[in-house]
Amino acid sequence: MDIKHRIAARAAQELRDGDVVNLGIGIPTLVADHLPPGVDVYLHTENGLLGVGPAPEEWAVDPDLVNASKRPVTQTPGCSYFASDQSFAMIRGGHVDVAILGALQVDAQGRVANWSVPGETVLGVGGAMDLLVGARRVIVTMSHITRDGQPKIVQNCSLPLTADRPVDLVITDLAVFRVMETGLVLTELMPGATLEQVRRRTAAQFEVQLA
Amino acid sequence: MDIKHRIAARAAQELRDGDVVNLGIGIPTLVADHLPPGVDVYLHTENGLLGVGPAPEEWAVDPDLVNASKRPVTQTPGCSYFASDQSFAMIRGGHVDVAILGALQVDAQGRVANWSVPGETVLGVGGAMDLLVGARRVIVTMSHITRDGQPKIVQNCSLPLTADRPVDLVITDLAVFRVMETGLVLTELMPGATLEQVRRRTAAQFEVQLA
Amino acid sequence: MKEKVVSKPEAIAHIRDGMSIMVGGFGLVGAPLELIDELFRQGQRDLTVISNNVGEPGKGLSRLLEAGRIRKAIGSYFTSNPVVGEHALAGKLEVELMPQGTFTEAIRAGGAGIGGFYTRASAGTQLGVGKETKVIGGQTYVLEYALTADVALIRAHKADRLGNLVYRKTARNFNPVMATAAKLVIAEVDEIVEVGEMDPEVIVTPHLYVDFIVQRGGVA
Amino acid sequence: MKEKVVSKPEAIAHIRDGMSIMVGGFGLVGAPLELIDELFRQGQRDLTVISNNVGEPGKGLSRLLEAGRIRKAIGSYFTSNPVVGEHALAGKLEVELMPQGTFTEAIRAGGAGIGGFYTRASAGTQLGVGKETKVIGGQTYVLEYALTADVALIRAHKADRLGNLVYRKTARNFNPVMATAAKLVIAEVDEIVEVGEMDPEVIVTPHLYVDFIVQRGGVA
Repeated sequence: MDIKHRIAARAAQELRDGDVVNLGIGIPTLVADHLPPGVDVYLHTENGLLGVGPAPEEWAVDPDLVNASKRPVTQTPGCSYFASDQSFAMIRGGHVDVAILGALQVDAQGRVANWSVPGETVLGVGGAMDLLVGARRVIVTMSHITRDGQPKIVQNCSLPLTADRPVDLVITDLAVFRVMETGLVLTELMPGATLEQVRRRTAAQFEVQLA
Repeated sequence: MDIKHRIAARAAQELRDGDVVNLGIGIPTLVADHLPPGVDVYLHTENGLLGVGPAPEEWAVDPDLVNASKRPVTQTPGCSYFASDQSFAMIRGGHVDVAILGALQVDAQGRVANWSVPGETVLGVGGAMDLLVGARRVIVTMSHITRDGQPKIVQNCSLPLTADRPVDLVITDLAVFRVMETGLVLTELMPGATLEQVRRRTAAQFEVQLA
Repeated sequence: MKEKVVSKPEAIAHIRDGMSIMVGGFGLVGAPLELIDELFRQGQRDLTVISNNVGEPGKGLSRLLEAGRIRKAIGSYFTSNPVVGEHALAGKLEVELMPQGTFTEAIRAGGAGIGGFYTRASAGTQLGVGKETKVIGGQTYVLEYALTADVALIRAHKADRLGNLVYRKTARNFNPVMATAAKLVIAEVDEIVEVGEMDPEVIVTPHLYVDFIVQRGGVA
Repeated sequence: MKEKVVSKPEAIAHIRDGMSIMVGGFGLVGAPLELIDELFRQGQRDLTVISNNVGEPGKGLSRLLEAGRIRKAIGSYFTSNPVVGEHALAGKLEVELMPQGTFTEAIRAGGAGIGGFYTRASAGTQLGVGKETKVIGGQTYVLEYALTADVALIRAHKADRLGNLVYRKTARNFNPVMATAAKLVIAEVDEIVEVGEMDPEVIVTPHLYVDFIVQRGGVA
């Protein structure tokens, strides 16, 4: 299993039977492949579908049926379609149990930056801010460091924050952090990772409470 | 034609083909019987139906199909059902062309009191305030005086106002007033009524601009 | 799959003394009358009821009111039930009266994570007195806050076993919006169908809003 | 009965230079591409476009942008069209970026007579800077105002001749809410049916919101 799938599999363990889950772009989309047996979850996509199914075979693609990444998806039995205003009413109103999303940076308080890189011509926030304030539980899945080796878990984000609300859990290729009142708490090392490695590649203070 | 029907018939002349119209309790409900030929209007009821049809025969009553007075009605072709929040979004958002409603009092500025009589055990406002602020055009139909002979068109309402927005037209058994920037303007006498009569039974200042 | 179909007594047993309860229906039309009867039977008291009307004398929620088990009523039109006015005048019932559009919009806000909103309704009237106002585009708006409840009792026409709901004609009224704004939502329905039998384009209340489903006419 | 079914050129001729236009669609899915093509052909300029995205390079609304005919874009996610970023950095385009939930809620408010509303989204972030805030229930909310437009161009699946609309799958997205918030609403549809052929329980956009209906693939 490659590292992205390992992160996704760890995130999948957090889900409970019956959860309504919104999956962001990237690693989060892999979570659906790793659900534990007996756990049925309902995937919500903010463009207006509760009950997202897996990507279709090419011959079965319906141009009117996409997820929030604009990729073709399918519908599952018991699904429903709705308009964007209703979809975000669900999100902001606390009706989505878990949002799993990627991040560019996470700070020592567990707050996320994932929507803007100043100076780039990329202009967009999409549903990120709404999901961060509205989902009952937010899980971040990401690589522990950037492609050029910089820590992504930092004392203070240099990139603009997505919300003032901290997330609940951060899962990387090296470690799992729970976010408590006091800030980040390292609770698990991913298979093969060492505490020393995590310390070296993390630029934020954190407590250690390994089981 | 009795006087209530005459008032309703006069109000019906104000309607244009294609208008969406909300009819209040009492005289307004009679307006639908007096539409000029070639004028199709769509009746909106705030409990969630656009396209209200006439009352059914007793054998055809559907307990799930009522108007805002909780009386059985029918549906017309092209009608649609919706929830209360959507219904009032239509009303407040200016999507109802005309509201026709009764009033307990109208003041010299054309503002209406029609929801509360202090001291009575009747407690209710319903959709009156929303209709008054939201309908594009508001027409009041009412008897010119109360049952015990008191003027209902008064300089200042003694009863609580329903909205700070003046209505557009007031139709009584004696007269038609348009509401202008300056206040009430008497523009028509109902058949058989005299200016003298109207003056005697009106306790508010008004201009006279009879055609 | 979680089992959401339960008996009336099981569903209503989640209601405890002192709770706030939203109850759907425009008068008795679209009101969850069997759930209300069960609530009457179980005896919970000191309730705050959020409902457009409070039944009619001797019917629906009015039975709870007449038995002195409702502490406060929030709604828009109690005219059709004089018992409300009598109890309010006698100081036995706290009443909060709102324009009907504000009432339903406040519930929507409660379900949609909107903390408050500005409406023209009630500006410059008795019902607007003491409320914060704001001039927007030259017109005075009144600030209203979101309304939520511990439990919502709603009435729908059909449910599937996941909890997706559709309604029937004007019995829809406040039910879909109340389904969004309570911690626990119990739906009384005419018919329960299997998952996948409802057209996903026409579902009015998606299943994430519904906790329990009770079949009308089922065993009490 | 008023005739609402018109040709594309007739419908789009109502748009004039300098107008604000809401355009439905999540990317190109559910976007009224034929109406946009006609708008491109007719040449209106100096437009304010309210749209979640602004097409994709060379496609949909981006063609108008590339031709320098859009003055301002209001939306939530322009990431998928780098042309927006380039024009914005070059000072050729004014951009207003909103959280997607705030964007769609502001449009709903515009259509529903709500002057403004409080949302948690963007509180404490760059997008919330300079906005009025209010603490409600211990949490900071940002005040957002209603969004309306001169014209809305929307895409639906089916219309009846009165203008009742239904949509198809995730092509629904922003179309129903935009249909409520513009002075003039033009719907591009796959199919037009007679009045009475649509089930009144499943109509998503009632006809009072729709001014003109254009049949897709019809004569340009």
